[in-house]
Amino acid sequence: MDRVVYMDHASTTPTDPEVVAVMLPWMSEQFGNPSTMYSLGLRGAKVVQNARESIAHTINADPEEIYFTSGGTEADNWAILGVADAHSKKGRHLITSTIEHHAVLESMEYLEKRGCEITRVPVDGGGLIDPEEVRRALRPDTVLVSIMYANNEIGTIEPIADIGRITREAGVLFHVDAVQAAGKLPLDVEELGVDMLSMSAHKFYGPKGVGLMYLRKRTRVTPLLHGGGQERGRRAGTTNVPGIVGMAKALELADNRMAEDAVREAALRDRLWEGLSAGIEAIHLNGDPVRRLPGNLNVRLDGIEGESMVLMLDMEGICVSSGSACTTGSLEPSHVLLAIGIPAEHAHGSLRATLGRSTTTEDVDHFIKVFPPIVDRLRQMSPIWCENCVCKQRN
Amino acid sequence: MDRVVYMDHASTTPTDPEVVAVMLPWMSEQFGNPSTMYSLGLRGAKVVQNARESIAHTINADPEEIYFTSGGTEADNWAILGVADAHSKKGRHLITSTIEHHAVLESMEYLEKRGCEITRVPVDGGGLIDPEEVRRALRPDTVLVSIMYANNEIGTIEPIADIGRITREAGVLFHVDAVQAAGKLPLDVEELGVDMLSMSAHKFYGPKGVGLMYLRKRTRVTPLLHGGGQERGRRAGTTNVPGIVGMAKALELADNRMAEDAVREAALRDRLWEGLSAGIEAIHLNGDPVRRLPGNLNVRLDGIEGESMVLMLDMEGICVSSGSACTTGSLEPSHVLLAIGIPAEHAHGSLRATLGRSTTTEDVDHFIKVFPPIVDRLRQMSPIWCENCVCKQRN
Amino acid sequence: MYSELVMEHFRNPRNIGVIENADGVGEVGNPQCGDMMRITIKVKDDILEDIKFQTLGCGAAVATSSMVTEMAKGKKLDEAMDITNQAVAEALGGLPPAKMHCSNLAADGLQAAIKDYRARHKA
Amino acid sequence: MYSELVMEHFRNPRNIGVIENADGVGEVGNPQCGDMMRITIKVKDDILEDIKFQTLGCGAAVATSSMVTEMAKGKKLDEAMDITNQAVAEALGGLPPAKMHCSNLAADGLQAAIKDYRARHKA
Ligand SMILES: Cc1ncc(COP(=O)(O)O)c(C=O)c1O
Ligand SMILES: Cc1ncc(COP(=O)(O)O)c(C=O)c1O
Repeated sequence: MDRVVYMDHASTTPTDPEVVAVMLPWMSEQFGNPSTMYSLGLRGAKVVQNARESIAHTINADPEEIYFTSGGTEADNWAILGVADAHSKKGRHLITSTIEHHAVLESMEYLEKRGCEITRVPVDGGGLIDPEEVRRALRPDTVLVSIMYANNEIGTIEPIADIGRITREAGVLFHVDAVQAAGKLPLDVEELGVDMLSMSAHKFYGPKGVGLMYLRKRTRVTPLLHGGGQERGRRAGTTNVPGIVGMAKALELADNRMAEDAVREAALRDRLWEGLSAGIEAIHLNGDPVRRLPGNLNVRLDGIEGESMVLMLDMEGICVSSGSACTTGSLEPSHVLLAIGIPAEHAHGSLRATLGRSTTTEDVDHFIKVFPPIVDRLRQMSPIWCENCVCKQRN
Repeated sequence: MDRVVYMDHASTTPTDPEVVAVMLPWMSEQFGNPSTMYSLGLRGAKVVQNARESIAHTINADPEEIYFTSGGTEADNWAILGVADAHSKKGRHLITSTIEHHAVLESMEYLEKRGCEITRVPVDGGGLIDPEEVRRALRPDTVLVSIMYANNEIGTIEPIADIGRITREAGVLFHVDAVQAAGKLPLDVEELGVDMLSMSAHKFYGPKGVGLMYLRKRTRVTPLLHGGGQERGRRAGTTNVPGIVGMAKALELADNRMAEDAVREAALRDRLWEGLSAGIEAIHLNGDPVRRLPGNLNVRLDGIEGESMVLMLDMEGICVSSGSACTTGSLEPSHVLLAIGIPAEHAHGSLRATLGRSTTTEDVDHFIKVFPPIVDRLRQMSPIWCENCVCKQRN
Repeated sequence: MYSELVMEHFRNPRNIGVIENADGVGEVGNPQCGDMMRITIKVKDDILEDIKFQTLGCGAAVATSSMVTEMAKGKKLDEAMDITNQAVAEALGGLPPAKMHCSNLAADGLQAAIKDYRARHKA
Repeated sequence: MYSELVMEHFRNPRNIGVIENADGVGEVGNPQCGDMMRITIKVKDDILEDIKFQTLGCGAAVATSSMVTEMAKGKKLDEAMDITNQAVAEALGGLPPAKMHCSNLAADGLQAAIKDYRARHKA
């Protein structure tokens, strides 16, 4: 089986060859450290500044509001731990949702164990947050609201601008995990009313190991990485010039083709869903049918377990995920699926296909063709799925 | 001036083309996320595991004791903040030296502001730490000793194995910042008796934005980056496969040619020092004349300031540094030079040349040729240097 | 992540199905945990003449189920009772650490089936 | 990091040196801070006829010294007194933020020299 049908773009994406091409000169030739005073280093400083300006322009921010990090996880951790530390005199209450990425949820838990109070606002059956829930959760001692722009599992797009209006009115800092949204949805930090925003380059065809935090001017936040004075003293560590150059290029490319990609991916995603739901019984859509990322499909299948589907699809060259990629190895059902009200046994039977730039109609049709027999096979060997037995009614 | 004579290898190094070559396949083609279950991702997991084994073998550790990070700064921060947090019940006293890198010193200061007590053991005039000073600084509530293997400014190599015996005897955890030593000095975590050790790939001809922490089995340390379960739950963030593959290759290459490089670089460094001290008056060596990294030369020149030398040498195509790279922009004199007893005015007049693989005899001779006239010129315009005036005696 | 042998058993599981009028039935795990297995056995002269399984679960769950049926088939009941989850994992060349516990229930399922048989045939 | 104009002044500083028998001398900064400057002036009819500098310091320190001598030469003392460090930095097309304060003393040096001249010639 040589054909590879990659449908796990929410997990990571291939680095665009055009992105690799702009990175290469900064690796072995123009390798100077931007924190130095000689031309070789200053050229690195210049290209990093250009990257900063290009990214800032894309999200309607000032270049000095862009801070480069090692990825989305670092940016999320920094925003949450940094604000909690810098504003601990004001209060120790933070607000988030039940469907955030682990990078946010685990940072919140870390704080909770150290005496902070965390309110996790619930979501509806499609994964949508009601901005009024955020308003109700606000307290005089609230120092941060952290809500994701788009969910990594079910693709639900949250009403960030509405929440931004509420936090701004209340004078509370607002962090947005835009790791899944970046490169897919328009990001305008003014329109969204956010104070902090995280991105990770490898999610939009950029390199792994680099990301950024947008940090609104005059926002107080304690550094997460202490050391050299890089990033205006707020994020230490030798500047990853090739990574930053690659990320800026990747965001530029994504921004240019955003609308086009969205239409194409949504059409393919809908074709996939129609094909699968026509060919398979007892298959259900997870998440909001409309307010979701264009390439995201998340389904559950009665009577089977996710990993076995993933393994069998892999034998057909199809790459999909049975939940959040980083929780593989854990046997916990996805917290996102539980949060939208899906029972554990169905959460275990869920599958996420996330389409991307490389996805073709042939890919989708291949999936539609090979998946039903796999489902049949797994259901045949399932003790909770049998054509005639009582247990079927249970499901 | 087209010739470039790069003599700032302590700041960063070019990524070896062989290293770039092994990274490339993992960027756009084999780009799968190692935390997934399909073959594309599992191939990434496998190559990361191979990298882990190769690195572990080089430093005489177990593969499960290697944790990948975004660089030396993250590893240093993690070791210090993570141990302080995990062992706060035992005590809140930490020991370090006065000449550590900012990544260590600033982490210590962060803790100090939050109620920890920090002892900074002094160094001698060459930058050497006396292990007995560490022993004397130990207290029942000491939770960590963090000492660098080799200094980034003056290249002094510290008696790590001796300190390791002392910390082990006392049952205190020992962290070593080996960022400057990795790839240049043999590292055997057993012989050195260390519990934690930091490296940064770009210092040994590997890529920027990736590093590692060696963490001895059963060492309790709170994560610095919370989130997905990567690195066995201890360091979250999507695995930087190309970076890790590149780092492992770079360490392997460095390890293979270590002895050879050391002899060559030391000879060139000595030639440089002899040439400069023969051609320039009032030039002095900073740091230990013997126990120092092979490629490191650090000198001070009466009556002139460092940056102006750096800028003038850059006009001749020579890249050197006037102090620790990451403190450029700061006007503070180097804390390392102050710690070895050099007065501020002479610290400002110091210059670091760090030789590396690319350095040739011609490079060294070019330096020896162009530097004296620069020194003359700067001294001529210096208000504290004049052939006949009284101020000369002051210096 | 999985060894070749585990994947081989996952791809071509042995002894899938349900024995009609089985002499014993064992059920372990539950769908909430994502892993569940039903083992049916046919016993003749204190020997496991036939054994079949149905499994809902991950690769490890399927492979261990398949492996335990292979290991047990033809064995005396007492011998079969001695098969441990650990032994099944070893026969498969090991399992990933995360899968050692939750998805390694096959021997428990077999033991449950034998106990069921013994309970039914105690008289 | 530095603008082209700053680098041009650094590479080719104007009016380097010491005026013998100067009418006024100004010294600012100190070697401990890594930045020090000495300005000597020659005054005729209340006009800065000549001005020279010596500077120990970074690129910004040298360039601002050079620039201030250019700006002041030929000016009336009162006019020269009005030259600010800010104005020098602007004339150079700006300085990096970190250098705005410590390495931007040239106007102070000039003022010190003029004050020295006035003190000496008060009588
Ligand atoms: C919504 C969201 N936030 C944060 C992250 C963390 O990003 P990274 O793994 O690149 O650090 C991810 C992806 O893993 C994500 O999908
Ligand atoms: C001794 C030492 N420790 C730590 C670091 C930090 O490493 P990095 O900048 O790669 O994070 C450096 C280099 O900058 C260093 O020289």
